[in-house]
Amino acid sequence: MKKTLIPVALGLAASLGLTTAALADIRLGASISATGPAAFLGDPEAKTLEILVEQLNAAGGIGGENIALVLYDDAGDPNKARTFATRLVEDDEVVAIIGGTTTGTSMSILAVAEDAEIPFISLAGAIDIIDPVKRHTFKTPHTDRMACQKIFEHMQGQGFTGIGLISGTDGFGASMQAQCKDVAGDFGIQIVADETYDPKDADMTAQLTKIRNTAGVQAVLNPGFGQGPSIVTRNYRQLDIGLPFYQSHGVASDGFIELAGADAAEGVRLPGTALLVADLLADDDAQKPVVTAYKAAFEGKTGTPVGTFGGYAHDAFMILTDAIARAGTAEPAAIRDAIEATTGLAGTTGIYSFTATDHLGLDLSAFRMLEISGGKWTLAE
Amino acid sequence: MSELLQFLFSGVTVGAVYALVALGFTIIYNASDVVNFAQGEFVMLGGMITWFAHAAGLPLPLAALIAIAATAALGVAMNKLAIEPARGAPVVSLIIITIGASIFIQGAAQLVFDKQIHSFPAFSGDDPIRIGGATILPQSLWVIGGALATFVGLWVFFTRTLLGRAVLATSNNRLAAQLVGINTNFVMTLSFALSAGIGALAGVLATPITLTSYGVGIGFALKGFAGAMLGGMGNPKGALVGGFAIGLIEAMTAGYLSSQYKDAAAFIMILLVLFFMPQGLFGRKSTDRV
Amino acid sequence: MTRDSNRALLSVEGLGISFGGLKAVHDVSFTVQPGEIVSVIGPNGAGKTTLFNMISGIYQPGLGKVRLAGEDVTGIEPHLLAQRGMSRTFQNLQIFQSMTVLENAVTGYHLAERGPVLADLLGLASSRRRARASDEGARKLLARVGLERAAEREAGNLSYGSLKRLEIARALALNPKILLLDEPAAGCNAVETEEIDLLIAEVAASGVAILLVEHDMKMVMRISSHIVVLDHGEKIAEGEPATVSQNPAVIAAYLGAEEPEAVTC
Amino acid sequence: MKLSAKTATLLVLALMIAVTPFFFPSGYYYRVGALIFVNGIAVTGIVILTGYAGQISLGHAGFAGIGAYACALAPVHLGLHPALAVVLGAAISAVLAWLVGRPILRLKGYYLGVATLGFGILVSMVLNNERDLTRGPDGIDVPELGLRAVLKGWGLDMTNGQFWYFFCGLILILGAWLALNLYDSPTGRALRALHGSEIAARTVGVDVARMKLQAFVISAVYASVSGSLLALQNKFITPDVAGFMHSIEMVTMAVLGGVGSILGAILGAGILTLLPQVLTVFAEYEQLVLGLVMMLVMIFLREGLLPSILRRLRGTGE
Repeated sequence: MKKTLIPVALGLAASLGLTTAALADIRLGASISATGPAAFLGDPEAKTLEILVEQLNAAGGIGGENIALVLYDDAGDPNKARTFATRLVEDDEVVAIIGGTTTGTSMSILAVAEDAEIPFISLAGAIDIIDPVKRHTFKTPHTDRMACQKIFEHMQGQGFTGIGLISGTDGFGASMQAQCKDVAGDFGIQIVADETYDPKDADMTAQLTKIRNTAGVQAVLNPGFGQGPSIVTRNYRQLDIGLPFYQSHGVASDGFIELAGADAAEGVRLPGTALLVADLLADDDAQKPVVTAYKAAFEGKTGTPVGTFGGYAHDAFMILTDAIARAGTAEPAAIRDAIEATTGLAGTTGIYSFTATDHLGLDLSAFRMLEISGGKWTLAE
Repeated sequence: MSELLQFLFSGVTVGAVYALVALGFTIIYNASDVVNFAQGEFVMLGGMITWFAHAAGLPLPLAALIAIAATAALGVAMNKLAIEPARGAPVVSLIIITIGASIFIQGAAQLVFDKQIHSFPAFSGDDPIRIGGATILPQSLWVIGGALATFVGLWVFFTRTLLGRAVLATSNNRLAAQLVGINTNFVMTLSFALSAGIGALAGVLATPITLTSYGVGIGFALKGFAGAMLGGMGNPKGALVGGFAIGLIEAMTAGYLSSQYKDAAAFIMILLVLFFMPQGLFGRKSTDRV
Repeated sequence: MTRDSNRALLSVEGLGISFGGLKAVHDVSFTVQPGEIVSVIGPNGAGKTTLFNMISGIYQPGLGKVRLAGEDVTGIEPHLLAQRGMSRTFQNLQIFQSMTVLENAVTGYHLAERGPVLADLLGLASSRRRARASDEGARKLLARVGLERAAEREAGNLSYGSLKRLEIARALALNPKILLLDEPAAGCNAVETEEIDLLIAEVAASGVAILLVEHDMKMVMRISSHIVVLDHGEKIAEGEPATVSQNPAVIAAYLGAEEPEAVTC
Repeated sequence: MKLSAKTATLLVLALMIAVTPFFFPSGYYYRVGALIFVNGIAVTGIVILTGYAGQISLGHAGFAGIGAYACALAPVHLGLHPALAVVLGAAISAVLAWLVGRPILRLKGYYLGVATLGFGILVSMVLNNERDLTRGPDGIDVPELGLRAVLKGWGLDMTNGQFWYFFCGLILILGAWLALNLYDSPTGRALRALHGSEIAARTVGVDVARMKLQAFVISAVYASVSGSLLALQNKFITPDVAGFMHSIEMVTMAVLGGVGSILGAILGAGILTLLPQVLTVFAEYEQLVLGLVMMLVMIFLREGLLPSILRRLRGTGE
């Protein structure tokens, strides 16, 4: 009885995708939202990881060992993300996990990784992921809070004290909305109009009209990602609001200029990363080589412009492989310690230095305030 | 005043898109009693194919025409392959078949095209037209005009042409229509082609405003479905009114109440209307013969 | 007039309804007494089924009253009428297609077997006992209409005539005071019709009032104790079979209309 | 002795749950199993609503959302034990289903579809927008149920995955048992009768509005419990649990496997839960395959997988 059933079970196991990579490889796992509502972010992240693994293996891997990447698409569903994280840990036996395109999926993976004591590098924005610090969890993007701080710092410099906020109701927009409202007071800024839109909405002129007619609005901020900010930007020009207009790092990609139209996007400011202004960087800028190399690799391979989000995946992979190389072993515990010991590692987003109390490793200086001018990114500082 | 006008413009623009989708729902429902949840995918295809063809170097009008024709052909294929073989299946099964078709088309679109967001130029430029302190984009006029023209076209078709009357006869009583010699299979084919074509047209007209990507269909389908049900499923007048009503409710709620709950306002309105008029605003009252 | 309106179980008073301005039934009155078989006849489209639907609460009457055992029950929900002892069959069969024949008959015991839903969910003994009791009753009823051997078959697979009898069994399961039968013999052959004849007579003999719509004139004349004739939604005659059949208005109505078609299979 | 359908179904379920773990190559399979059972519970509720009573809901995920968030919020704000939070969530779902169901269950077919859809969207909107309470779209942590620790104290030591597998399996069996009891009970018969013909059901005395409402409330409780178990198991929940796609998923699972049969519906839950796991190798084609499976099953096996297959095996196919 049992003898006949075992092959069946094994067959089932094989069909469930028991991976085929050789065991000698260093096995890394990733759960990314390559489809679903966050595909706009997850798709370049997944492609970035695939490109980097290929590059690294072609260059001889780490210490002669190849990297085997097990990549799953969680479609932005936190429940699926948890299942895939469990699978990566229990079934694929990976030594580290990259992923969690969204905050929701990151929080799901985080719980599994912490339980299994496997290092995990998240690609999502919320501060909750690394605050309070969790032993095995790190992240590469700036927190939403920092993005708000960077924007408000600039606004404060311009002498604005009252602003209008219009954010998407998706996780990214809602988190930015909450964080910005939280820190605005620190910069002497008051949010006098607070509107939202659904990420699938087609027209936001009603909300923008309301903001325009609110007394005391000196500038408008629109945190969001996907098509929403492009439509908001177009509507903003349509209504001829004329006030300074800020976007968030959620749209830091050439695609945004293209979708919103260079005319409508003219003068839009946002906190971006070195990636968008690779050619404007000083030659002695520590980020210049890594940014240029990634841009060339990604754009050469996919034919689409690089964006901040693919950059997060790039940095996560770089931090992880750097840590494995320094640890000299592919033991999860050793990798974790090596990640925490990372100092001065230049990525596309900024220069990372982790400590036992800081699992983000970036400060505000990594953000660069950019302004769109003539359909191109320029430095606003 | 200018504020109200601006909200009206916003509501009418969005409402026109919903109305076009709702009209598509209505045509297929009349011919086959099926509510086609893949209707939103036709809108997506209209936008995506136009973008793709335009990006490949074709002039915009030609690209749009190709998109509409290709989507209409897909509508016919869907009818032949998925709807006709399932005739007589219960409502839940039909819902799942059309949602299955919707997922399938999405999956195919992300493979054939990509997962990025796209757009193409507006037909008459991006300079807003100013009226009474409010502004409207020329493309909005295209969308509104498209919805009205489609409605009038359908009305003339259904009431003034023999073929249109044959469609109406089929929707009233399929068997009787067959008995008087109407080719009901052809009527079905025609309805799916028409409905898919109208959906694609909505996509072509709206994309310069709304942008498009492989996943936009389900949003349009939900709002269009809601519009069609609000107006009363099966009645083109209801679809037009329902679509515009939902667009306006959303814009007014966003403008005067809370933008967070504007979608809620639309659905609460639907629940209220259905509570008092279980067949929607213009729906036919159906009585079971016993 | 030997009929005593004080004994009326069902009394219909000036009942009327319009559909889109068209008067489908207008000012119809009559009574049915316990143990009596009253037939409503008339040409196609005379409004017989509409009348039935108003009496049984499926349509809201526009005008008039329906009294059951003296109580005004005009336009109340069918399930409340069922509680008050009214039960009916349908011209267009209303069979529970995917249930077995037995289960169909069992539904007629709903009022007798229903209980707290929690008991049903938990499968308590009380719930099972109630269900078993109606199973037994239903089997007896099926035997009475000659369907006992089809009990476990899916109802959708039965012949038209069998389904007609199944509907009668289901209606009888309510143990009604008044039974409304809408063309019980339609689609049945001569033998089956006769069986239904006997069954109806037997039920009436047990004291149940019966209101019948039927196209088979021979059957109507044979079993009715009283006949109401409708034409164009109005009552044009009423009385004992012999007198009604001689009534010139009735003859004119039938001759003016198409042949009174008796659907047989 | 002939096995009754009820006993047979429960036996098959119990055997599957007890025996398959012997063949699990890794702990991950417990997780997939537990998810199948959680979905199976929701789907059993759909069987009662749609399979028995013939009513459609495109908004049942709303109740799952209530169950899930009750487990996230009640322990923190009311100091309730998570297990009691499950009960509280079920009670809120039941009351809400009763309030919402009364007006909307008068609607038929697609109209009922759009009304339930609206309800589901409203719930998910509240969960997304009321950040102060729910923490919005990024999700919220859910406290530990704590039962595993108690069992450990009794000498029953299980991994987290194993615990949830057997715990959800047990609840599924309980849910299936209740639904099977209902099937041939007076209430179940009345529900199936109104499914077949509402008018005939009314004339035999079935209070159709009340019966539909009962089915709606019961199925809402199933959905709520399913949402609670998901939240407790994941220890984290986002408003996605109440989303439109989750509602559709529930109905699809039930109808695909066979909405007229408990075992069939659970099979449907199994297939649709496994599908994305099996298709990871062809992740690009996942949607394509899912859409195709939905269409093909509904066209060629109208009653759903299990009933259609059983019918063919018995040779009574028509």
